[in-house]
Amino acid sequence: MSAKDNKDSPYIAFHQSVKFTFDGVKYKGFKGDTIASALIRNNIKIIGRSFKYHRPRGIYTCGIEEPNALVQILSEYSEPNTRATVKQIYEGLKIESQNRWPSLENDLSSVNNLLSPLFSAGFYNKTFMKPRGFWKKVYEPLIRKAAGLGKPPKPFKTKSTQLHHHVDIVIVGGGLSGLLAAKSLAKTKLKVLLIEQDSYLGGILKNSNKISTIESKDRASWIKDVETEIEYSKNIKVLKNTLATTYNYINYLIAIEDLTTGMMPLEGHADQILHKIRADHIILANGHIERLISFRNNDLPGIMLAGSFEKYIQRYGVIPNISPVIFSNNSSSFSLIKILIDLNCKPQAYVDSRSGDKIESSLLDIIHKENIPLFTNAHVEGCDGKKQVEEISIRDSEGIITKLKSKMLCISGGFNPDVHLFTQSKGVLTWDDKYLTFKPSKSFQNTIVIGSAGGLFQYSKLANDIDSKLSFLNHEPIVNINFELNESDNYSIEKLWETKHEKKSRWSKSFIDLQNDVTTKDLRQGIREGFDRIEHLKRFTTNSMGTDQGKISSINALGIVSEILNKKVSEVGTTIYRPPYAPLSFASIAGRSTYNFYDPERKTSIHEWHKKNGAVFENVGQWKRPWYFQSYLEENLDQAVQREALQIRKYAGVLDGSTLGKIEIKGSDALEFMNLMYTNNFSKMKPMSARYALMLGEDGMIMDDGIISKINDNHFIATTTTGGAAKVLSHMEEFSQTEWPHLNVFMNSITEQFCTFNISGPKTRLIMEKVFKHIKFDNESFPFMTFNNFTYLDSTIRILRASFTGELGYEIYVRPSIALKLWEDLFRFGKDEGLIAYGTETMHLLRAEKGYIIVGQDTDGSVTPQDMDLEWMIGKSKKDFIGKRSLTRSDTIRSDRKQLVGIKPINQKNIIEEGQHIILSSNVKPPVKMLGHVTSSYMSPNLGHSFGMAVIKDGKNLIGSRAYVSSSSRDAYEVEIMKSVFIDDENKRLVS
Amino acid sequence: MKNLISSNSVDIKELNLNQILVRGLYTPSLNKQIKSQFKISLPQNNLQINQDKNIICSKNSFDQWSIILFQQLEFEIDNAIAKINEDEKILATNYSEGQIYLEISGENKISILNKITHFDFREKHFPLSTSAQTLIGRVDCNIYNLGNRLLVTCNRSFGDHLKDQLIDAIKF
Amino acid sequence: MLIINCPYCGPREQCEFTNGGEAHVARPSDPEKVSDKEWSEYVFFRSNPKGIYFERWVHSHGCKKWFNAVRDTSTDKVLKVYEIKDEKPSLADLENSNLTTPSGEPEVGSGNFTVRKI
Amino acid sequence: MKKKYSIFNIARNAFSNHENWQKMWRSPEPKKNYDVIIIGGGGHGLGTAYYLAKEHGLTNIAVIEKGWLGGGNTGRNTTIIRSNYLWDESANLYEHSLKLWEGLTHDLNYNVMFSQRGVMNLAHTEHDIKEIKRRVSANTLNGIDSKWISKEEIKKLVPIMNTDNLRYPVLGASFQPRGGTARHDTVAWGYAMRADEMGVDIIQNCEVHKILTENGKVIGVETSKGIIQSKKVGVVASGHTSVLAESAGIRLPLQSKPLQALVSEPIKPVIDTVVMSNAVHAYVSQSDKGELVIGAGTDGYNSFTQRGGFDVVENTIRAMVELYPVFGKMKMLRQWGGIVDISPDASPIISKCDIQGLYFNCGWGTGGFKATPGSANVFAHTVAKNEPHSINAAFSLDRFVSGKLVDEHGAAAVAH
Repeated sequence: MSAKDNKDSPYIAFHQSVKFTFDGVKYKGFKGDTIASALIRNNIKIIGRSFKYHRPRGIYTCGIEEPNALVQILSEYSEPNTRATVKQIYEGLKIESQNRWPSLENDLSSVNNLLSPLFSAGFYNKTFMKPRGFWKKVYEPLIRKAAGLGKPPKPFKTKSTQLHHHVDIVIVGGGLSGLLAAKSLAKTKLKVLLIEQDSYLGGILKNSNKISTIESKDRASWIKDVETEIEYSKNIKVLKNTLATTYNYINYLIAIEDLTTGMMPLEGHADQILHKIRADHIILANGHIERLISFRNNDLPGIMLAGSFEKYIQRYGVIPNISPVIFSNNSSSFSLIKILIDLNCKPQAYVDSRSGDKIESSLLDIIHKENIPLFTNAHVEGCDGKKQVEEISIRDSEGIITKLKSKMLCISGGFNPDVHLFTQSKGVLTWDDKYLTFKPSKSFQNTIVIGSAGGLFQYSKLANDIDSKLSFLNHEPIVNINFELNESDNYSIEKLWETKHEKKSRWSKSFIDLQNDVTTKDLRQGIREGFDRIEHLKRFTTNSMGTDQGKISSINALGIVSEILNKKVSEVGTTIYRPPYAPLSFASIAGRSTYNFYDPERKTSIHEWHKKNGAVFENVGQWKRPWYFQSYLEENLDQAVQREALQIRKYAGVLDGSTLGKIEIKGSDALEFMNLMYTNNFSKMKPMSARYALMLGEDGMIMDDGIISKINDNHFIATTTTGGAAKVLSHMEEFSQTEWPHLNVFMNSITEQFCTFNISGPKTRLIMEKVFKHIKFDNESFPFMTFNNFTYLDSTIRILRASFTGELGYEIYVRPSIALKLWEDLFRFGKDEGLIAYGTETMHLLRAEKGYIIVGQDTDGSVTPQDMDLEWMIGKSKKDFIGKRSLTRSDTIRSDRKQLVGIKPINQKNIIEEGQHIILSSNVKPPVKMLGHVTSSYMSPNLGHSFGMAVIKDGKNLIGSRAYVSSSSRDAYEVEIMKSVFIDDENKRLVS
Repeated sequence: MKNLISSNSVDIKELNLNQILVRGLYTPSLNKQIKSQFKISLPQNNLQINQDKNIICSKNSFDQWSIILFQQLEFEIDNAIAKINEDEKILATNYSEGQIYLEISGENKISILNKITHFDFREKHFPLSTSAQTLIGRVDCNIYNLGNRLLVTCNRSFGDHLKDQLIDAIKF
Repeated sequence: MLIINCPYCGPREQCEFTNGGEAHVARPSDPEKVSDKEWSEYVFFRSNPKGIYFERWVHSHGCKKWFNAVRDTSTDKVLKVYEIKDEKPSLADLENSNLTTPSGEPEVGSGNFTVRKI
Repeated sequence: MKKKYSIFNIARNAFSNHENWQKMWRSPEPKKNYDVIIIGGGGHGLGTAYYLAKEHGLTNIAVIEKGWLGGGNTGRNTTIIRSNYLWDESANLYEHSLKLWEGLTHDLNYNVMFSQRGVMNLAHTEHDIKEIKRRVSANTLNGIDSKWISKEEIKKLVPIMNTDNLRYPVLGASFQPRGGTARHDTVAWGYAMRADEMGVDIIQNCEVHKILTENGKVIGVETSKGIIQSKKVGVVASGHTSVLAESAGIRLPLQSKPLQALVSEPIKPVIDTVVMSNAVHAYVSQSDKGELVIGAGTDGYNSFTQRGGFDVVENTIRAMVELYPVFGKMKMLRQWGGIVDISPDASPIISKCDIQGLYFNCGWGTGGFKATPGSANVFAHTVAKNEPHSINAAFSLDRFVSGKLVDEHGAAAVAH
């Protein structure tokens, strides 16, 4: 007895055959088939091996809720764990079964099944503990090798796209209820988005034989009419092959669209779209999911959910087996029996757990008419067979077992409203005693649930259920819809979670979670060991933690647990449904913002010049800054820095400082504001002069530094570190808007309005006088730390006399459009004076020779101005500034805090390494008492030896004494502790 | 004016415009000052744009306006800014060169932008002749709704990153 | 991701905003006069209620303006948005998740509804 | 009666069809009075009760849990364990914990599956290199097995990592071989079982409404199951600690924020060590079941809703698919959030307070799981002796008044 095509299904192109390979063997399916429906057509029974016991597993369902049929798509970067029941086939598709070695037929690890009595729930927690060290070396490697289902995929550099939507209404589910809702909103002005996970609309209309006519039209034509009506409406957009996966807060829906359904994805083209949807109201019409019944060996291939069996017939045009046995505890089997009879594939037997008088007369009539063997008040006790169902044992009302030879068993344990998305929206569920399932009750967001998703299983009540829920949208009322049904309109169900095994055996199992191999015995054992709270039980047994998240079994588990604890199921409660609804591809979450779109690459206006002149770049925040310049191709960092550092101390160098933050501050209270924001006192500063300033957090720790240029008491320009630019501006905005709104002061970032060129070195004045013929640079007309505006190429530029290298220097602020011209002018005149361009590494070295700190390197957020020997920058007379009060707390007032010092190796062959620690003796056997650490260290060509800056405990008092510095490669060596300024400590060069 | 891309009915041009950022609280004298310099008055409510032939002035927030001139030579702007800055309570800054200016037009412009920004372009949230500051492709931008064309500006150093993403959204 | 109704720009996605912690925390007018303990209260201690919370937001990727909001931290529902200069709204006219106990769970909207009082 | 677990006693039980396993804990109704009450039935709380009973002989103890034991952050974290912290005080605390981890399976005779597969902190910029090398040097001198490894060594340990074709290329990393991961549930269950055996009452589904005090002394707690008296109360309720402290009039400098994590579908082994990357806010390890366990950053606002925004997940996954191109074709299976209590200096608070008999163990922020045994051990000492242990003396509540903070912002894998 094998599968047979049902040519009536309009959704399969029986004239277009498609060849694909499964585990190396070529099979034929039709256009529109899923991998599962195609394999069923070819009578393939085993599709995979279970996670723990490696038992053979078959196709159990016909949709997203599938626990067993997960395959590896070799022709798509061998994507693992793909649902065969959803993925459609295409010519040249190559797939492979998972979690078995060497083959599906005979999998060596099925030995686990023999040892299964040992592998009870929580097995790992109670063993693998002895002998010591075996866990790391022996047991865990074995367990890890056996873990997981699919193999790791091949590297895949994706570029899938994302799309944002802003709509009034989203309808999730294009089934009967979804279409009715959409139809009624077609004429309103509301912007509606209808999402359907299948390639066709219709839901239960296309997936089952339950409704024979609707509004006296046959199913297919009703769907077509509604679809055309929706197409003509201007306000409804339909997204097919799109699955809603996440319902985030404030009605924010994430849905994933498969662009290559039934096609081979093209290299370099988007294969998925992640829809990010904001809606005022979300209508959930995503229907229901059928659940299983637990009985002995209910995992054998050849067992399938009845609704899925019917869906394969209707939707995919294949009858998995021409004479199945049907076992149900509810009234939903009539339409399946009827379609089988219409296709003259009479079921071999019908087993109903309900007593005869409870069974619908229409169902009994058709069974008697077709004399189908009937078992009422009966259960399937279990199944037996070698790697598939061969014999079904049925226990009738008197407890007598009859065995039927059959290869196919359809089971139906009832229907659960698909509440996963509703619980993600943080609505609350309630237990329905009539339908024995959880259904949505109070919603938290603007969520409307209609149809069977809301627990409504009666077609006659559907119309006014929708009308009452959508009336506030003044939709077009549906009033009523007449149906001709192939089943009774009042769906009835009798409680049956599990049937009793005939004989006790350690090896017989009835499964609750097929994918994670969790049996009902595991549930009982869990509760016996004290895991009686449902969340504990889920973690102890890993029930419903597989890739299907227990869609067809988690309610059954609650039923069984409530019986064991003899509590009401509503008291047991549910576990929390965690997003996403179904596994969501990492590639689609990342979208296009990876690789070159991961983070902007900010470049200064003369970036191209740097590139052409041998610059090697470094990432500083989002900026690319020249790190050093290669004068010949292989020149490395150290060689270049030694050369540049010597050259600048002897001749001159220029650095592109455009990335440093620049903020323009103005207002009638600007002076008071600046005095509050910085430690310095700007009141007595003369206009057109500048001062190096320090900014603290309220905790008194150094946060940023920069040069403040005072145009006048109402107008300042502040520079900040590159990393601190955004932080300082938002710090200023925060305090001016929220703490001192009475102060009239405003600030604009002008970082990108000007390029900054910092030129310094003995020959600087000479070069500047050549470039700017009309400007006087002598000390009287241009004193140190003053600035002025000048014209250059009929545009205004600002020149500030300041220097971070300790040499005579100027900072030139110039508009981007003429920046390159000026930069090239500097070299045209400066080249023969020895002017070179230099990078950040040399700047770090030169400023360290002068003992200047770098905020963020020499400071780490835990040092005060006093610690860094910058006491002089604190305006003593100022009553208050941010952080001032924190400087006098018991720990910050201590004299033996960590303080900034300079260090020099006694034996000059030693090279001090940054990050190493200052210790008392050369003994480095841990634990070693540390005085502090080296914040910056360089090999100085100007001093002829390595030197460093360090922050050490009670540093000031240790100046002049000796200590040791640890090393990453050898033992510690001796250093001398000294003041942190190594060159020109009287600052003669700055004012020369 | 450079034509960046125009395909599947979206055109993006890069313009060279001048822009002045004005910070300060509204006073009639400030309004008079701006009117005399640029022949346009300051809009009253937030995000509103006053439009003249080749000049737009938008109120970005309660203490901030941006004036964009479609063509005016640079030196005149500096004089105008110096004049406005004479009032100690007002800060005017020349933002011309620090930003890039993109004009996006074409029927598909919104569906393309919806690929890289979460911003809601619907009329009720972004009416005609209003402006907004938001993120496009993770870049801070100003958008000006001038009817069939959108003017989008962002800081110059982020310019390439924004342009690449717009072009990519159109092509891919 | 929340939607926050900026007083100047209207409703916007939360990715455009940065949270500024508790609102109405006044900086001592004369810091030199407060004790170390009082100063540490201002610098480090902020209330952290489960339920009604007065907080500050800044439209950092929008108009760059600061404003205050009242949010129920047990459900994330933003109850009111108001400008920095407005004074603190009174609890009376705010719809509260009325937690029966300080760390209880709201009836709807909490992520943790399995914490049941059986 | 002491439960003994081994392969032999599993085999013995197999013969009786696993019918006579004993209950692991009683979860009784609360008594009127206890010597010590611990509020919070997570790893830290249950561990504290275990050490109070085992090392300090106090067995008349109640652990009061609002929900189900191990259901808070203990059941929601990415299970990473390491001790390579910068400051000596933190290094001692986390190393004390790491040493306890190494013996925990044998102490509890319950497999917590502590697997020392090594933890790697990547450097993506020159600034990262400087900061990590400083931490490695401090770790070495504090006797912690932490070393700097080059890009080539990284590739050997994690072959699937794409180190160069990145916006911020990988320049090197610190590596602690003794770090790794553990199974979070079995830690809570192991501590609960052994504490219960020694007489500790673990009371689930019992929410503390108020901590009762009388003229500066603790006298008990008011709960959903009535008033329970005690002279000593230890609060170990992570995100909810400050809410409970408020009920006793104590202000804590904590802010509770959502911290999200996610797991992928299970696949065969593809990554064996733990890899953390501060710059791109993403860290990953692979569980023994084959699922990639990925941690994201915190959402930037206070919330007790145990969920977070989808944008945080996006930012982490963007970094992941670049750093590991093999993840391109992987799928996210489950995503959730916990409520982490963040202190101003990203260091814990294990301390007495102004009310006599009231103790706090909180402020663990995004890094509490690794400290579970160590924190429980020193907190038990603090509660039993009414004096902090030398290891947690620096983590007192009054450090915020003196200003002597232990600033571990750099070390936490997640910049908050």
